[in-house]
Amino acid sequence: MPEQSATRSDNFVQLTFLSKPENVAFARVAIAAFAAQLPFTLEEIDEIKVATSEAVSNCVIHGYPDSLGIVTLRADLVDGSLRLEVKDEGVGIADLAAAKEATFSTDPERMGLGLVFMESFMDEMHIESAPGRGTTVVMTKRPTSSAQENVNDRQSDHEL
Amino acid sequence: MPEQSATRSDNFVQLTFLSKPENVAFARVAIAAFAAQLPFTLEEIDEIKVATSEAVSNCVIHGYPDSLGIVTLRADLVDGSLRLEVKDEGVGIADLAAAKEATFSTDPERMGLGLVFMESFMDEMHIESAPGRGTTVVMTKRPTSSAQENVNDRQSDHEL
Amino acid sequence: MKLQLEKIGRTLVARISGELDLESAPLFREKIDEALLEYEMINRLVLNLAEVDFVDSSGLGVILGRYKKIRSRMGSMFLVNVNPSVAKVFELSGLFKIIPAKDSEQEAIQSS
Amino acid sequence: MKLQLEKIGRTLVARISGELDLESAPLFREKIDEALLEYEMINRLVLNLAEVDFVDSSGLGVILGRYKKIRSRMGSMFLVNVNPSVAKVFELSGLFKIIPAKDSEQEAIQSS
Ligand SMILES: Nc1ncnc2c1ncn2[C@@H]1O[C@H](COP(=O)(O)OP(=O)(O)O)[C@@H](O)[C@H]1O
Ligand SMILES: Nc1ncnc2c1ncn2[C@@H]1O[C@H](COP(=O)(O)OP(=O)(O)O)[C@@H](O)[C@H]1O
Repeated sequence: MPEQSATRSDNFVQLTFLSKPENVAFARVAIAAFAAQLPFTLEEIDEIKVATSEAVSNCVIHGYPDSLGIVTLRADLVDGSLRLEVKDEGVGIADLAAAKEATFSTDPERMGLGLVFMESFMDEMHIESAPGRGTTVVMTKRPTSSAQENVNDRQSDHEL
Repeated sequence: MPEQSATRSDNFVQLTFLSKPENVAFARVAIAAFAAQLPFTLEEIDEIKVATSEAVSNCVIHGYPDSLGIVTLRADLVDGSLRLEVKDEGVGIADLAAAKEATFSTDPERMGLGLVFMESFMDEMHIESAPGRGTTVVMTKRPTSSAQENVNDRQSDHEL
Repeated sequence: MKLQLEKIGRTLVARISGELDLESAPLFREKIDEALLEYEMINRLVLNLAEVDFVDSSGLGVILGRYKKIRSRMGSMFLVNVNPSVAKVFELSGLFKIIPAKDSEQEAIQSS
Repeated sequence: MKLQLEKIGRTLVARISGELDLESAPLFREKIDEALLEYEMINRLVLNLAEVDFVDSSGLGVILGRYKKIRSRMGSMFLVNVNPSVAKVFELSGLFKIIPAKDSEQEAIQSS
């Protein structure tokens, strides 16, 4: 069993993939499978899937608007929380404050809700961007339920 | 990004993770989600999951018997086939010929069927290893059914 | 994503299954818009989401886009069978306030 | 992996759900062995795999290990409700030849 010192990662996975729309589903399913190592409820797993989907979709549409690029997604289990870092090396965001506003989108066909969903569905969300160099989103989420209630995947109903 | 001329990759994902038993499920679920981009049947997806599980389990148990190490899993879509490369930088295999024999295992508690399953469930399987430097398994699988029969995820039943 | 379309009088019922995201949204848009173009008299759009297990903001975006389209011809739109795992994004986005949810296709077809 | 154990006379029925792989195999082994140790008179082990959707060679390994254990006390073992998605690994491994599959727990409990 892992020891938990200050903020040591007990486990991590990193996904590196092309910025293609068809990889968005792959990314959220993979992260959901990894997140299942913590005692998240099914509803929380759904929220993590939406947040992952939004962050990766943004890299695909906004980060690399005219070309294919590499998206990097790292997930860590840190002190019982899930930490997600989603990174592209694309065009970046010129005006971060504007980007964060609900319903703001540089694409008239889009709703401008991606960052709002990431903030609502995760406990913490930070976004950093350098125009011309890329964007990184870091999100964390902690299971609300106590570990005890949800370890049934690990525990047996020993009913003798 | 490795170029692959003749056999060009249309899409790829790479997973990098710690050699922990709990990451085996993550790896097979992620690869299954990626493989779903090709017209594999559900049965073929199950076979891919077993092959992935065996290859990753081997890195965890045999590649890094006494310590944690990094497992790298790369999946490519190449000319309509799935190509999987599973790599560890662990202890390696001294006698490859022996390792490949069915029911051979260096662990008396194990069945020695991992490599057999990889060979049976995938179309091709190659293993390379250097003692002290690590092991790489490359497997490929092509959907047997014609693309037409299985694209229902992409196509609509336009029934007007 | 899988899409089944049925025309019932002046209503277009779209039964969707699977996931509505960045990848599948364009196909959804295309198929609905094709049908709306083909049948100019359609003035009610009913989306049956019973079999939809994932929607993100890209999915909401195409739904809102279809709403604007049907409104531009003075039509109406309804959502049916939104299951709990996707209801949250509809609520948070405010889409439920714009596009009413009904309990069944029948009910949606009969409302005005 | 989730495991429910029930003792019926001298039979131990194990109802397993989820995935049997490298991660879950040790827990499965531990729980079965604990029960076998506690109840020395148990001489029949029935694994109900109805809810198991994934098994690989690590999973087969612990199953075979339990078979050897129950054989060492002259007992027998049966598999019940092996669903199609996992049947293939049982066939390929030859385990079906060693551990008979039955159609129901009842049938397994009554066979010798
Ligand atoms: N990875 C990114 N790279 C470049 N720009 C981004 C990125 N993510 C977000 N943005 C910018 O922030 C805006 C708001 O993002 P978001 O809230 O997700 O809404 P939407 O994706 O609907 O536009 C986007 O329209 C875009 O201009
Ligand atoms: N990644 C690896 N690193 C080191 N040794 C390996 C690796 N993969 C396989 N082997 C060796 O090959 C043998 C046979 O592997 P396999 O057929 O998967 O059976 P099992 O895992 O049951 O032992 C193993 O027992 C081990 O000695």
